[in-house]
Amino acid sequence: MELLTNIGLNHYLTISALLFGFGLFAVMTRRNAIVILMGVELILNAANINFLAFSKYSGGMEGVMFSLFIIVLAAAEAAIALAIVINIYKIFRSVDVSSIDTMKE
Amino acid sequence: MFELPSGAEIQSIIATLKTGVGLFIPEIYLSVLFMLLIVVDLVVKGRKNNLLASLTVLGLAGSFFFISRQHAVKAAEIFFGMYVLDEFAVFFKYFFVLSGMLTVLVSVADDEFNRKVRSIGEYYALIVAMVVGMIMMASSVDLLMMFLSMELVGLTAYVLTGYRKDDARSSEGALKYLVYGAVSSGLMVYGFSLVYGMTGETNIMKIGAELALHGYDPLLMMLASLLIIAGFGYKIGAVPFHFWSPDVYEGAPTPITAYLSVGSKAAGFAILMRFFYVAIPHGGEPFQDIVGMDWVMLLIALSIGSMIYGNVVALWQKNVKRMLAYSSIAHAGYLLLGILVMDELGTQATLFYLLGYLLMNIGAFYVVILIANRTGSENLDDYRGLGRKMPLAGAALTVFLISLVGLPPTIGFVGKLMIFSALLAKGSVYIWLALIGVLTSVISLYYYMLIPLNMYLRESQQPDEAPAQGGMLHQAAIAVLMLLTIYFGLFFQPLTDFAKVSSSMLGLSIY
Amino acid sequence: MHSLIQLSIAVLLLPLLSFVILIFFNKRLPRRGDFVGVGILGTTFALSFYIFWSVVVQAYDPAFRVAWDFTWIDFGNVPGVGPLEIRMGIVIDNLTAIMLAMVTLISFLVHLYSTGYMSGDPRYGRFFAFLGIFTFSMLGIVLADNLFAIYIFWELVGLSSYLLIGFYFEKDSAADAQKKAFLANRVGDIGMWLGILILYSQFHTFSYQEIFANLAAGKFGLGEAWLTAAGILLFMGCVGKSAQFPLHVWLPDAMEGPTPVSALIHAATMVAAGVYFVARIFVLLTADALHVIAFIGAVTAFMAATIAITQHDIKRVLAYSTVSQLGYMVLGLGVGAYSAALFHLVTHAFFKACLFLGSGAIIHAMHHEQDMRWMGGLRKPMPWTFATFTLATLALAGLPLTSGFMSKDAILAGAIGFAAAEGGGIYWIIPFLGFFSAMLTAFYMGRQIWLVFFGESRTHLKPADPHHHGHDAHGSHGHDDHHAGESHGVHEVAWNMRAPLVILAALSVFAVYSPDPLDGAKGWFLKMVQTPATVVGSPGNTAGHESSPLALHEGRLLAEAVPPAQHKAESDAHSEGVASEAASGVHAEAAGAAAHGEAHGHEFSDPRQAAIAHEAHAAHWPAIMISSVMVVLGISLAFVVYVFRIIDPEKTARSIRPLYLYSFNKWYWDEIYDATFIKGSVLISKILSWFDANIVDGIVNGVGAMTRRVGFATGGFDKYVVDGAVNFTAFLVNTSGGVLRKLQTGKVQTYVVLLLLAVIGYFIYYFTQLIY
Amino acid sequence: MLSLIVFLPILAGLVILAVPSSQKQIIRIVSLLAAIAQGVLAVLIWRGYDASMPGIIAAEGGAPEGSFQFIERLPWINLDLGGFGSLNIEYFLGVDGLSITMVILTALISIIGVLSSWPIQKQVKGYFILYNLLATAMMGCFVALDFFLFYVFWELMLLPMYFLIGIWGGPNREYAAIKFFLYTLFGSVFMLLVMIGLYFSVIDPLTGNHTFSLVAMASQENYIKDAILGPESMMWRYAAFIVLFVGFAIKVPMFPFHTWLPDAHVEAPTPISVILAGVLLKLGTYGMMRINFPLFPEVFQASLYAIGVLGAINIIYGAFCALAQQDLKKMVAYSSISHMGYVLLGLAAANSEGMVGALYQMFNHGTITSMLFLLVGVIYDRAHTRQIDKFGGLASYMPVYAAVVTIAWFASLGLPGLSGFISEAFVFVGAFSSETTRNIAIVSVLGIVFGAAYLLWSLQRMFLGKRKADAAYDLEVDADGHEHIHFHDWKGKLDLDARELVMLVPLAVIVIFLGIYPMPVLGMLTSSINKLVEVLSPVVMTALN
Repeated sequence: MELLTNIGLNHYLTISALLFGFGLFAVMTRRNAIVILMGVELILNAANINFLAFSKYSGGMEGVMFSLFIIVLAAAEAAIALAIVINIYKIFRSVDVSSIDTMKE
Repeated sequence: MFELPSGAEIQSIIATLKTGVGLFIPEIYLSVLFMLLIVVDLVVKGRKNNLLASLTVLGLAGSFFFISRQHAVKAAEIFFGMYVLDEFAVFFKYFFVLSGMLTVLVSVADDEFNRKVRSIGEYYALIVAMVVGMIMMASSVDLLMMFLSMELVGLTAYVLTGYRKDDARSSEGALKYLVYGAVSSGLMVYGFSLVYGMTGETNIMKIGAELALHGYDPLLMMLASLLIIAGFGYKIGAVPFHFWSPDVYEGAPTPITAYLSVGSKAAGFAILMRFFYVAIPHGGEPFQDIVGMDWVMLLIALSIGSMIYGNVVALWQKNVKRMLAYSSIAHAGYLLLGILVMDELGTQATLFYLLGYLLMNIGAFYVVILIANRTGSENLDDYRGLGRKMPLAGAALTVFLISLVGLPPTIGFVGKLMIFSALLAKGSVYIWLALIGVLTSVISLYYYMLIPLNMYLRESQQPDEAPAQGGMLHQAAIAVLMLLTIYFGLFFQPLTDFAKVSSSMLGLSIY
Repeated sequence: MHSLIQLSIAVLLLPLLSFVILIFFNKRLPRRGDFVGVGILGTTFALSFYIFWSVVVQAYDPAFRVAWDFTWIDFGNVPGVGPLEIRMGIVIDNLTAIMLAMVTLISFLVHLYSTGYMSGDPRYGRFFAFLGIFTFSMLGIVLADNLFAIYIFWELVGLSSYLLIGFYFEKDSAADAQKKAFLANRVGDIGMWLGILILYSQFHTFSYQEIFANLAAGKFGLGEAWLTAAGILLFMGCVGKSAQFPLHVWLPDAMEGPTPVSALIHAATMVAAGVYFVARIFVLLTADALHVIAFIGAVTAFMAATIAITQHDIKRVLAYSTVSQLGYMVLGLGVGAYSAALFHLVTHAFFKACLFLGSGAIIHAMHHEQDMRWMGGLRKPMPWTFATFTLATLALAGLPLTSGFMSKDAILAGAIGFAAAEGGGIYWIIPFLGFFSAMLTAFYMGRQIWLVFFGESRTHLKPADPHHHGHDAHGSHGHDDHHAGESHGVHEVAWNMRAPLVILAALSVFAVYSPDPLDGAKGWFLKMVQTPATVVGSPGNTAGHESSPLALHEGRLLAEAVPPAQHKAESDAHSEGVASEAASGVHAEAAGAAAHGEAHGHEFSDPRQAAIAHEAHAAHWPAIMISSVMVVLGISLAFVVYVFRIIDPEKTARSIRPLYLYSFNKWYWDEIYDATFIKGSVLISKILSWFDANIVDGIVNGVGAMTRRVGFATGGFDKYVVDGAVNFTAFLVNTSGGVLRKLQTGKVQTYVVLLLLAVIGYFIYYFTQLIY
Repeated sequence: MLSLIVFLPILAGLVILAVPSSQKQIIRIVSLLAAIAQGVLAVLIWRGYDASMPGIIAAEGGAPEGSFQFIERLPWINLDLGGFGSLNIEYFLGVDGLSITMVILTALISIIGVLSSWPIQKQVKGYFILYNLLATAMMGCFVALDFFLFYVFWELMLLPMYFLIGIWGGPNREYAAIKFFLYTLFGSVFMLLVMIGLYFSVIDPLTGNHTFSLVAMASQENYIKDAILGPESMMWRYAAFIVLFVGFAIKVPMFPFHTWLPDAHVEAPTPISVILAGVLLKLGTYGMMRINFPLFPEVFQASLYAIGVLGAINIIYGAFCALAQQDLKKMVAYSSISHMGYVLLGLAAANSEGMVGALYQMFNHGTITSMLFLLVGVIYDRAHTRQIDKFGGLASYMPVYAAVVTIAWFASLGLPGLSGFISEAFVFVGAFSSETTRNIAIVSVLGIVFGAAYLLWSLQRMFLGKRKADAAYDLEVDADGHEHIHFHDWKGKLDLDARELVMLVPLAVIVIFLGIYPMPVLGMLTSSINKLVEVLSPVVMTALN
């Protein structure tokens, strides 16, 4: 009960760890490039939660800054990623990453 | 919750920024150059390839002036401990600008690339942007700054890799690079967050002090280190974080391959060294305090893996670009040897090796491009009999490869010599690493020599036409690179002294 | 430098000069320059005879010795040894002088003879050149004053013998023979070389005098066994060069060479060099080593004699008789009859040379027919040859009034004395074999004389044999031209071939050597060449108590045996000898022994030597008796068989076929060696090179080197980056690469998974590390 | 002086670089002039050499002057290594008895090599540039007294050799070339580690700094006690010794590292075989005498027996393998292996006789084997085959050739009066005089017989007897019954022509002269060898520790 009522740092960390895991899972299992990119976003957001939590509990502002920048960068990354994915689709007529393996060994 | 800062505080903030900007001139200059290039690309119409290229080269060359000015400044933090200016950083500024210039030269040399690519404008701009990013990687001392600069480099790299939109391999490489890079940077930033959580600091010097002061939970620290290493390791392309590199190197336009294999790799090493030398406290001697050992062991594992894997797999490659990709993995291993001894000599050796690697690797790619211009292929079998048709290129490539193997009298030999000296200077502790090093370099001899073997010992199938070289410029360029490779192999004192001076970084907790 | 030394240097170098001139310019000189060779050798002989005269005749001193040497190699100040020099030099004593005269004389005569025998040969000039270098090397052996030098010239005579045996190298048989000769000699030389090494390793010098002095001073650090070994090993050199059992096989084949060569090298001089060498090192041979030598000699003498009786080829008979006679000499040295052996060396040289040259004349006359079965009745057409040949034969058989009689008798006497002194037992085998061989000698020589000279010519009986034993077309061009125009009947040879026969025959008469046909000891030779005292001693004088009864024993023997007349001469001869030895400072104790010189002959400090010497004197007359009987027996048997035909040789041969074949096939030595050593080493070499090409060189398919190369050329070399042990690692490296590269699937998700696996893996590893 | 003799060929190479590749004759002549100039310099050095100065280690007080001669010593690299003092690399040349012998040999063989390269038509320019590079590297190795410099020259040899075999070689040249390259590199990379280790263990008494100077390394008192290769750490000293030994043994080549040699020889063109056998193999044993043994004398003393055994194996094994060869050149290659075994045996003797024999054997093997390979080349040019049984009776048709072959063959089997004999003799004398190697010497003597066996056998099969049925040449009998032979598509002189004589006769003269009077060469090296023996002697070692 007490565990539920007053939320502590560990809760945040657990959440972020879960998010991190989901993100990795998505990246590893999904075939669709877009979904993979979403997985990456999850990973980044897991980091965000960490930063914010730590920042909250240690009182510094760096965490907040960090998470802001991460969000911005995630956006930029997504932009470039989508551009590339579109280009891929033009060429391969598919965004299934598992089928894109002309170069190997 | 946070009250506004008082006027005095704002004054002091502005003052700090002023001083900071004063020490930030090269980066600013390069950013201006970046924008200038875009503008020129917009305003100038028609075939402007050479214009842009020469503009870029000159612009980059111009930055040397500002960089050289910074020798005078004594090492200092700027921008509230976000950024630092020390010899180490200056060294890499030179390094990256140089690599950028060479990349531009190489790009000009690549006929196919220039033919296929329609809008060349952003290309050079992006190269400059990447230079800036790498410079910032080398000089940032704050986790946030590190992350930002790495992302800057990463994003530009993705774009450049996929620059040949029409080419499937290029795009595929870009995608793989992107996904892999995104994941690793995600891991890294997660690691960052853990470190931040442990210390409540983002400035690595403060982190170091904090860790040294209060200690930490080794397990958590190792987890963080691993995640961070994943980010750095993917930049330096060391086993097991290398998987992207062969595909990307093969897919990317050859100039970009050269650039990535030298530039971003070096940037990765710069940030790796700074982070672990500064952020993680330990007594100089290895195996004395637990922290040192943890990540030294980690680096040893990476290094051995890279040396063996890179060389062994390269034996099987028939595509020269891919072969060089694997060889660059192996060289990452050798460079790690220099880092893991964790002393001045090691750092000096690493920096010197990087310089040598810049010369010989870019040189090698340069010749590969010239040959590709002629044969239209990077396959080993198409190199047959080229030694006769392109004497200078053949000779130069042979020299670069010999240097990559590490045979005298080339700069590659001196690099290996210094790395191994650094290892053996520690006494018998690291001899076995040195043994692995020399053995793998013997293996490397075999696949490197496959190229001269095909060029000289075998006759080409197609009828022999007159020796037609590339343009005079490129002739001269590779000739200069070749001569430098040999000259610095014999009289390497200036470079080694430079490396020695540059091996001092701010807030160093070792040596 | 002593004038004789200067002369001897001239003697040594003149033949070399002849070689140099002829080898380079024989084509440009008239008559292919044979006159150069003959002239130079004539001069050489004149000089050597002067040396001989002034040493042996004028000085008349058993201890005569002049020496000279110079620094050849200077090692500087060698750590642990001090200043070290290798010196080369010349020593002249009676033996040297005699050998010089003998060698140069025979060489000169052979040169002269060859102007007739070899005339018209396409390589006429080269033949004389080779003779020149042979003479040079032989003289080198004679003059050398140290082991290193003698080894050098030893190999050089081997070379010249190689060149001359293979003079008609178009003949495969000749080519085989020359190779065989060289290799057989090499085997012997190995032993000789090891012997030299043993001595050098102790004394850091090669010089005879220094080695002997050190031995006498007891500086030899390795012990008795090594010393004996050294002796036997040095003797191996003689075994090879003098064709002693078991290395005798090369000499008969060496008859492939031109006959003058057989006369000069393979009868008179080179083969005798072995005996000469053993004589040189005689003083350091231990008793055991001498026993080995004696037995080897006896066996050789006997075996060769038994083989000689069944051979058909005239030269082979002589060859085996040479082997047999060399066996005698070695036997003589072995039993300690030093001077007798050397005496036999000289006498044998002359009459055997005479025999060979005679046979050469016959072969020449018979147009290169060498098989005695198709000869016969030659005494009428070739009176000179007949006369000289017979005389030499008698000398060889050892009939009284010949030189051979005296020398052989001396040896046999020594053998008896030896057997007696050694206390009989198996040692009696040696004199027995000696006498028996003497009989066989007489028999086969009688057989030869008869088959060649008596009866009717059997030329017509010869079956038309396409590949008969003789020159091949190439070699015999010249001779056919030479005979062109003459009747193909047999005819006496020209003067330049006849004169040598006569001279040599003359030198086979007893008078040359000794006034008393029955006792060589009265002659100058045995006075001038006397058994030197050993420097290694024997159990006799190491254990003092034995010597007294032995001395008693000697005394008794002397009292009855040695005729008083002899005492005088020998005792003063001896005192000089001892004085000289004292002077040369070799062994002081010998001088000491001499000081209380007893009444009788040549005294030795070493009781064993002394005993043998006395026994030998005692055995002088018995030896004469027995040997004469044996000889007569032998000759008469020959007559019984071949003249009166009381016994039909063919029938006897058939009745004792195994024995006959055994002898006819030379005891099957060639076959045995071929089956063991030659086949063996070839097999080993095949195996090893297979090993090298396949195991060491790492290609494990049983193909030879050539196919391997082809295999690579076609198969491309990538598969075989490096080989041998390296091949395996290369294989490992390659395959591991082949496996590892599979990780690079091209699917980016795999990469991510691998990345995470690596991270997690290391983390777990670290975790476990942390826990433990 | 020494710099000149070392870098003359490279200068010639640069000149050639300027010559248009069509001017083949000019290129050849330039190289020849360079080689001859080198020879002249070598003779000058020889004349000016003072045989009384020992070399090997520094004179009293640690200065190389007074012990070495023609010294040229310039600071080259001087790095500040912070905690580890400073990295001093010097340009340090000098000669002593060991070097000068090899310098003269190298100069001689270089000239011969250029002459025998005359007929080469393919890519003459490239060929001679590489050739001159090789010449410089070889010469440099012999005069370098700084380990770093030595190593640079040492590795510098590999590449030209690789191309010279690989481009101008026989049908299977690729394999042979890469094999040579990998083998030798494998040997030398470890040398690099040892070199670094030595650097950190040795102090130059004069400067007090770490140094690469071989002279300083050669005297044990300059070693830091607790350094990695200091007298304290025996294990690493043994390891270093073995590593160096293997590195050099591969060059020698020593069983079981010899397999690259037959292939390399069989594939290489004649001049390269001459260089390879004449000079390169010597580098292995020279390296042992200059570096491997003096730097680790106590390990050397401990491993005498092993070295001796290896030498014996080389002798016998090489001889047997040669006996079985059908390819003449391969037989000669194996004979080289056998003869280099004598050198090893002599070194194992560790006394003056043995070592003098070994060094002299190196010189003689250089001259004699060069003759052998030249002669093989002569017949190969004419017949385009080297199969021994494709000939027969050549002595009748090519008398001069047969005569020279006889000299060379007999020199090779160690006939007295020819130089090979003296060296082999003293190798045996030394080996037998040393207690350790006595029994090995006794076994090795067999080599004399088998050496004679394969040489005489090949001589007989090729030159004696009559033309074989399947011989590589045609026999024709002219009107007056004289027989002549002619080789298919061979236009030149049947017997040796002028160029071949110019190459062979001087060698033959040298072989004969040095066989009769060896002092001209021995005189130079005895004092150095005595010094070396002294340095290596256990007495000195015990005195140190």
